[in-house]
Amino acid sequence: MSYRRRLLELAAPLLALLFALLVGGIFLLAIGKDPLQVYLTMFRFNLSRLDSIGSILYKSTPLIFSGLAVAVGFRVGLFNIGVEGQYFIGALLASIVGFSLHGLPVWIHLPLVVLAGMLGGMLWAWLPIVLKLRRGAHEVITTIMMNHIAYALVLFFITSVFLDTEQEMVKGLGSPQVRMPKLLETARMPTMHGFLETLGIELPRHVYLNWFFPLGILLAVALFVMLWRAAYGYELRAVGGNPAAAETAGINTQRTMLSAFLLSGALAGLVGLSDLLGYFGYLDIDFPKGYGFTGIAVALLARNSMLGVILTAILFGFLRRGAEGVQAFEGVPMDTIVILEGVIILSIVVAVQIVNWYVRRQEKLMKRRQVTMERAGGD
Amino acid sequence: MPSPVIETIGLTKAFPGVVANDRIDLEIRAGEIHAIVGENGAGKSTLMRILCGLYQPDLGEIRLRGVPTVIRDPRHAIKLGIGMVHQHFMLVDRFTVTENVILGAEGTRWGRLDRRAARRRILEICDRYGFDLDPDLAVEELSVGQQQRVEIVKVLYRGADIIIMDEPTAVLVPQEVQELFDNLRRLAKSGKTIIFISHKLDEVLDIADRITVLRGGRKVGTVKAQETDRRGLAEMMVGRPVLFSVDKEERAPGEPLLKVEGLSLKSGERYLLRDVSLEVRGGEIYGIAGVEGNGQTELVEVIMGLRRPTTGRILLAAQDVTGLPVGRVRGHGVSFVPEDRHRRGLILNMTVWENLFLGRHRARRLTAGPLLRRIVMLGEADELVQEYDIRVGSTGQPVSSLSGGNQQKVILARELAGQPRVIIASQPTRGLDVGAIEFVRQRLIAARAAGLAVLIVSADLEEVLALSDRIGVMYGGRLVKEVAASETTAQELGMYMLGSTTGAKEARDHVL
Amino acid sequence: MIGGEMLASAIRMTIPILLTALGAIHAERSGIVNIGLEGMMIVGSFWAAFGAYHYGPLAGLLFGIMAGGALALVHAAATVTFRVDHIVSGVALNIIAYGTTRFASLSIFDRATTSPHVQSLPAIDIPVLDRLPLIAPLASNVSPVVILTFALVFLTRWVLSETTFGLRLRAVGENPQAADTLGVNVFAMRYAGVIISGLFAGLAGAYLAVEHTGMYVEGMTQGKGFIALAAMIFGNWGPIGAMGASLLFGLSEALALRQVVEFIPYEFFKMLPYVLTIIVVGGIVQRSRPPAAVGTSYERGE
Amino acid sequence: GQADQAGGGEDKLKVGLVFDVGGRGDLSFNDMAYEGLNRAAEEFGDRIEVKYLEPTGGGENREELLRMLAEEGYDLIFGVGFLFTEHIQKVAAEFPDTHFALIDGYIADLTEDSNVVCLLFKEHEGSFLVGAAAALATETNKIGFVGGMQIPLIERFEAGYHAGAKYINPDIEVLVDYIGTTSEAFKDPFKGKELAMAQYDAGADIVYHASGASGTGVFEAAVAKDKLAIGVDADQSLTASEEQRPHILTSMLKRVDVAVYNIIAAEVKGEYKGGYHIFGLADDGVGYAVNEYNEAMIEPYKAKLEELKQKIISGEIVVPVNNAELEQFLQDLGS
Ligand SMILES: Nc1ncnc2c1ncn2[C@@H]1O[C@H](COP(=O)(O)OP(=O)(O)OP(=O)(O)O)[C@@H](O)[C@H]1O
Ligand SMILES: Nc1ncnc2c1ncn2[C@@H]1O[C@H](COP(=O)(O)OP(=O)(O)OP(=O)(O)O)[C@@H](O)[C@H]1O
Ligand SMILES: [Mg+2]
Ligand SMILES: [Mg+2]
Repeated sequence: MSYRRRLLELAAPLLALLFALLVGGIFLLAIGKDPLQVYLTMFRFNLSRLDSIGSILYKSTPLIFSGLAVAVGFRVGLFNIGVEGQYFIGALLASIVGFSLHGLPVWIHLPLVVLAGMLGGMLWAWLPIVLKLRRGAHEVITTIMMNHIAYALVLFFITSVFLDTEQEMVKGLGSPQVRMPKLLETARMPTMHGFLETLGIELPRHVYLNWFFPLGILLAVALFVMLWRAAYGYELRAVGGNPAAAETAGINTQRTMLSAFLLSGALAGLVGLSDLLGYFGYLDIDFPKGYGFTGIAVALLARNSMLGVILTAILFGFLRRGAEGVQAFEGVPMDTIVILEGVIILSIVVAVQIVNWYVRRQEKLMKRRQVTMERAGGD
Repeated sequence: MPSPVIETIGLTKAFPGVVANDRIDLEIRAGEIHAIVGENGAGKSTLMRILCGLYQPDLGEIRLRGVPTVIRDPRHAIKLGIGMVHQHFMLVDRFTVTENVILGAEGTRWGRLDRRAARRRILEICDRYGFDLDPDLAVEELSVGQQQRVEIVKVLYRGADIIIMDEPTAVLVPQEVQELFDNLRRLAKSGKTIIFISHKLDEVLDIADRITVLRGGRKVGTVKAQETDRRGLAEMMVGRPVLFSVDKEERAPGEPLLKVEGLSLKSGERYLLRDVSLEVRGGEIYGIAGVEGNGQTELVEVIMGLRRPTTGRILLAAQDVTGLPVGRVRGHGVSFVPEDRHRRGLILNMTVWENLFLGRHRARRLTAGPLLRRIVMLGEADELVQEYDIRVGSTGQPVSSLSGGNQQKVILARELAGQPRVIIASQPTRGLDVGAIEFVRQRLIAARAAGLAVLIVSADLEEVLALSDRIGVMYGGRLVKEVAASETTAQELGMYMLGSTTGAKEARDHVL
Repeated sequence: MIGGEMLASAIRMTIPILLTALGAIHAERSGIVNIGLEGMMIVGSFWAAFGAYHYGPLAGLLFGIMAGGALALVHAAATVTFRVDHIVSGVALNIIAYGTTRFASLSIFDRATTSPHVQSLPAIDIPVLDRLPLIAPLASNVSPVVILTFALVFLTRWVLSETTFGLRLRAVGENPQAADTLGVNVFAMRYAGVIISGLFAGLAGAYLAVEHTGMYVEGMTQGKGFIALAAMIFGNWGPIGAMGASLLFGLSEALALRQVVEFIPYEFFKMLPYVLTIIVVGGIVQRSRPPAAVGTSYERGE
Repeated sequence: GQADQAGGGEDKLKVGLVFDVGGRGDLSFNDMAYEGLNRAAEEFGDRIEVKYLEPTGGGENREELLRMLAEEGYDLIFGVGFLFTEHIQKVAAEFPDTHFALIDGYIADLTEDSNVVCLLFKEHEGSFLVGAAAALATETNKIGFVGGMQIPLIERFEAGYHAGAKYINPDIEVLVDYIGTTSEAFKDPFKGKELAMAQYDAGADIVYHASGASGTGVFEAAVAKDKLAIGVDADQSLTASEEQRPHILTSMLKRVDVAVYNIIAAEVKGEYKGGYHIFGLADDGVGYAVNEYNEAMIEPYKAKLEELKQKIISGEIVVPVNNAELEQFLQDLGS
């Protein structure tokens, strides 16, 4: 039974994926596209080009961090919807440190910037968790509110406090960008081209795959080890599993929740940095939004497994790169992929639930049969 | 002879792993108060849930007033005149008494709830049966006893003439119990039939006309209350002539290892604990008896550091641990078996081996820096599984897959393996089967033999009597009596549990 | 400077928040958290524009309402029948709403972000009141939806507290098991609560598109679904309270817009509802109390 | 929509265009660019092949879309909007043989030999004329301006409008409001309407908007208050509803379509040049709209407006481009 159960549980995400592709197919049919053709193009475009592969990994990088942040929260029984706001504040702090600290060598400046990002994320996670522990305010509501405050606050800093007014214009024409000053070179995260070349891989220049990707993988592995091998991770899971029992066993649940949520916030603070330090080089009003929400999907799809997050993040990167491909080559609107993402989230949770029902029913039936048989034999 | 209102024939209901009701033939007569007794898990609640439509029987037939009937759901049961007062009240705290009563049976005028008419009817019912209830108060403002009255009114409002009550007295203080009994008698006199579940044999003998005993899902028999006594009933319940007694050797108690001085706990204006002092010595089992809800839970929670006392001190081997967090208290060599294993005892989604180290996982032996030494832990887990006879395929299974008894053994193994000096065990055998009960009791006796101080809390008087050297009785948050186990009887303890502080003999006279 | 015109503007700002908050009350009182309200507003605004474009403003409103209700039905199925985490379902629905709306806009109007202009319902001048000097701006040229919304506040209040439906709805949100044992159909009540919330949110979106702006524009809901949740919490899960909170939020928006207080940056006005909400749930105002069973899924025994 | 994106032969000139966030259907900026692309496609028929793309909602893949077009061998690639500035710069460096055109953005140090051309507009000149028109038409001596996002680009509209109005009547009062500080401000008709309502309530009887899709809200307000409004970018009388048309005095034209078309035409003829292409009144890159709907309304002021137009072209009037210059301009006017 348990072997079958495992199998079924593994099947759930796959079933959900299939279902989502089916729903996506309906939308494609609705606009007169051949779904098979579109999916085929997507695969070919994504897998036959080196720059596509690089781009997929680049796109998956922020999602790895946000998936990890959400998953760590879930593991300790807390739902961090606030990753979105946390990475905005993280990016804000990182950006400020990145353009303001002149004259530092890269090996000091870059780590400082990354730390600033993590600190920003923790800062924004701090209030919700404290309100949760002290006043019982539900973290879902407070973090959603914190997200909106973060958007507005970052906007305020970009447009009113740190607006870069040194940008050039010709005779007052054109338009400068609404952004903060550019980060110093010492604050930029190098791309992986050099390293990959030593391995004989000639990644096209325009792919921005940078060292945050391996950092994300490394963190996922580290978190995996922490969760399953370290005493702290054990406590974290215990608190997430049953806080009352953990408390009774002598684990300081408040401290565990606090530290785990701050850890989640710190991870969230890294979400925006691959774009900020590895690509844009400045924080502007169009800084990408939504990684935090996608992170929820990533974590759920990975069933909160730290290593699974890597795979599901790459899956989302795959979808997003593929969206560009099918838009360019098949004329399919980007939104099909957005719909697909939403449907995946919903169908995954429903699929898991259905599998659970099925398994429970099977087990019940089996045990009942067993009992009746025992009775028949016993009497 | 009055004809039966309810008759069950061969009623059977199986759950995964257990036949909760096994071919039960029951006969309830109109206007009687019929008690159902039996050990934990005997199948009482299941039987009642079938009668009120919550469960469907697998086999067997129910005859209602002579007519074979299928009771589809609680709504249907109500239509048939059967109402259930659940042990865990089914009330909407924020609603008023009236709203709670009319929910699901609302009357309207012009599309509007007719609260006025409902209120009038409720007052009528209260009047008729002498209930004291304000229909306009929110339920959350009522005492437990009043809430129970709301439940009864709910049933009467729907015109039920058969009222089923699952352990109605477990949550009541003795005065409330008396009030309830008065109410029940009045109801019976006016022709209502009452089916009543209880573990408390004195109560049953006091209130019931007839008593049916269940054991292991089967009916043992039905007797008239006048024609039996405690001993007889107990024998029917347990299936053995003598009450469960455990052999334990005489032992001179050692140093006091756990000492509680003047402990009080206040919640709002109410005292949950009031000036409790006791001491448990090494090699001694101290049993705490009492009706549930008289402060036992709070007492152990305060000792363990789960709650902070309002006043008083807790000493472990002469060291003051008052107000320390649980982890620190445990650090002084205290082990704890909580009363509710699912709520406080286990992390159900974690594995058996992980649960075997909960709280002791930071021991130096088990860690290497920040990491846990899995190999060592897995090895020790296997040993514990052997030693405690935990029936499990592999320690890597989630603990939720274990049966209740084996889950309890996991907790016990964990709490005893830490080499404690003091063990606090609440309801250590609740919900366990007989074999597991025996096993658990033996382990506790062994701990005593090894010189540990053991404090047990149990709602089960036989258990307290069989295990303890000394017994303290709690009532209303106070420790009202402390006696040596060899110098008392269940009857006497029962008197103290009901709040009587006078001598046992006097109390006995009072009841008999 | 806070004159009648200003208040009229505040009321226009209030309507979508208030309508959605009223919807949210139905869902939450039945025990289901609906964080997908934003998405329901989005589909409401788009399909209302679609309906109004083809069949006139009244049909537009109906289309919007139905679209919101349809999305809510998915939420109900997910949370009530499949017992999916309410938040997860809501988040997914917001994404789906955004995607499908853009998609539909592109397929139907051949542009992703706007619809063509659509007709509004004829505006109403409330007799007598529109002559009074101070109140005139509030009472003249008013969208019928505005009047409907305020009527709905009191209707909601009446339904919740005075009808069988309301009593049962609240009961399943407080103690579904108790309701179940008394023969109340928990699932039906919860479906009803969630679907009503969707209908209201759909109407709110429809108001934005058909009544206020005269077209659908992508992102026109601007997080009002979340603010509505905040208004509901702030209003302590009651319609009158929600109305007060929505008016407060509407007023703060109107103030921000008309730049009455120039030294306070615009972004800070945008934050105001969110900050207030945190203060409320953070317990600085302790009287707020959610339905006891909100956010939980109900499963019958056995 | 996508049907005209023919997959064609090798020898065709391939023209790609990446929209700004919001994309087609804003009835102003993006749609103008689309129109230019379409006109070229029609005119040059089978000699060119066009394709247009739209970035994700957040716009994070602008650069990738540009690059994809470049890789696919597109000869001329447009980035619509100043948000493409950085991205075109990067991609143009990677593909030196591909031509790029950036609308509204400025990249420093370009020459004729560069493979990027910046298409810039003197929106202030056009705005000056509609400001003058408003000043001539107002009965309350109060007019309004509703800007989209508060950035120098939009402030240029404001400065020109303000200057034009004051030039006609130094006593006129100009109310100014901005919708927001993000690109969302270009698609928020709700707030557009509210701001315009407030200005009408405050006594203005003509409101000029430079707020993209938010402008429909301004028109709605004009209808509700029975006042006048001035459109922007495209000739908005043409796309407005029946109800709104009588309320649109004119529109400030910013001929993005002309710019796009001209660059494509140059590319077809092999005359593409890098550097800066500045469109002002002189070359009809900006202007004010006259059409069958507003003809009667605008007729009385036409002569005056044409006179001003000549003065600007001749350099007699130098229209301010920002608030600092505006102040100077107003001072000079007073003396
Ligand atoms: N819903 C259920 N699913 C599975 N097993 C159940 C369920 N309800 C009861 N059981 C099992 O059926 C048996 C009888 O349970 P029941 O609740 O009827 O006992 P009881 O006599 O009321 O016990 P107690 O004295 O503890 O109340 C027990 O072994 C119990 O574990
Ligand atoms: N769904 C279930 N699955 C497994 N065991 C169950 C289930 N429901 C109840 N039980 C077990 O049945 C036993 C009786 O508990 P239940 O709550 O059914 O009856 P009760 O008499 O109302 O409760 P109590 O034990 O508090 O007197 C307990 O041991 C409980 O663990
Ligand atoms: Mg029981
Ligand atoms: Mg029971």
